[in-house]
Amino acid sequence: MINVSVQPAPIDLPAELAAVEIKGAGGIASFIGTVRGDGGVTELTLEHYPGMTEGALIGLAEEAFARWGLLGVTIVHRVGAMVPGDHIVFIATAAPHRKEALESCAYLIDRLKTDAPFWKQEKRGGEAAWVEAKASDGAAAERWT
Amino acid sequence: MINVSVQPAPIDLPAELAAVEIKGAGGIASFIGTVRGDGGVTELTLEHYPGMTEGALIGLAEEAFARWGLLGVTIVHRVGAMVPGDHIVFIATAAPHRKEALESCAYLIDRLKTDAPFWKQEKRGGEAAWVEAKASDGAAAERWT
Amino acid sequence: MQLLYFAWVRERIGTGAETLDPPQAVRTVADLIDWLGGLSPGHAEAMREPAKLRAAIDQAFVPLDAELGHAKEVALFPPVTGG
Amino acid sequence: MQLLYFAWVRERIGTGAETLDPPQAVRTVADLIDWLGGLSPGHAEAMREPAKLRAAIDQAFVPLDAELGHAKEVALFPPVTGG
Repeated sequence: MINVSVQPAPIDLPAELAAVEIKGAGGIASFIGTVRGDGGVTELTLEHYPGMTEGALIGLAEEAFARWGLLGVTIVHRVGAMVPGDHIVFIATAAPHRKEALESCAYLIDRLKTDAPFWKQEKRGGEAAWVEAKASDGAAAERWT
Repeated sequence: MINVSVQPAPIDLPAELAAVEIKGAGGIASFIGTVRGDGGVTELTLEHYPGMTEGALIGLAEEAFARWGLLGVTIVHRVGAMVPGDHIVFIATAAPHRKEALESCAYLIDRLKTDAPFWKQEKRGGEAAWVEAKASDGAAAERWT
Repeated sequence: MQLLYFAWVRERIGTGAETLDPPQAVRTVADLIDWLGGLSPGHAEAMREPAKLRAAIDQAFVPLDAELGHAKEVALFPPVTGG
Repeated sequence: MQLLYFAWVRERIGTGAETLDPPQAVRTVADLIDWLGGLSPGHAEAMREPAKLRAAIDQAFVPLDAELGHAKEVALFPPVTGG
């Protein structure tokens, strides 16, 4: 079961976590990415490419589903304005055994960082700046190929 | 912040997840182990070594905390009688960045499987049988040393 | 051809979408970037450093030397930073 | 000395805890397993295959050749299967 959502609304973690629990799953791994308040960030805005974003996330989910023999995959990514502490992304994978759940969850967040069309803008007080892509994200995505 | 619990009560996932969210964490990884109903298992009973169990889990949590520079670690392990679908164990790690959160979460579940004094007994209909340790668990724990 | 712009590419150009009809000589994404740079001061500023741009044709990432072919929708944007 | 038994070790012996005073010659965990095997048919059944037993002295895992020393609490059990 694949569940992908790109939404301005806050992520309902308990509901999303409950939804990915599939009868027969022995392990459920999840990852939550949050807005960090360090460096004086007061607001974070996520822009995306409607249509392509959903397609990219479904593609990644299907790839992980097949590669690790998963029972369930959920990817929820928030867009729009957020403040420190808010959840940006929630990824959860359910598998018969823990290894597949843990690996596929790490895979999905690594690949999402380079393969899905999102852009972050940070506000520090009145100053807005687009976040630059990190070389380490490219390296992290590469290790799965 | 380290939070360890060995309890007969069901694991309150939303509360535990919320508790591990620390101001400043950029990533929170978690793992849920559940009772699998395959192979005709109707009930699972977890026995443990009171006192030593808590000590072993706190030891593992402290080790991960230091090794990955974590901001928070939660380990909740249920004991007593459970049925398929119930949550046996919940592990969550909070870190400034995703890599540390994901790795330390995988580390903790691998090490918990070999380093904490729990024993599983499965019931299939009227038949009770103690679960045998898996060689693969030993190998999974070894890879972190 | 539908052009879409995101993040600072959108901000510099001053719009997120426009419909344009590039000349026949514009065969690749790189050609398109070059041609767009001549349209206005905002376009020039956005297209100034092609090495900092990424592209998608009909919602699939492509390298800048990709042929436009019969593309209906071409998007230009900086490297992605989601998650 | 406080002896603790878990899982099928406990079931075979018929109790989870007992206080015993092993003779001086019992120096290691392996010696203890050997000695316990002579106490009752249940103990004999539980201690029959030492290779399937694991041990902890004062709540720390030890190999079977570990010296008992001044151990206050010794636990015997099968390999752990939590998580």
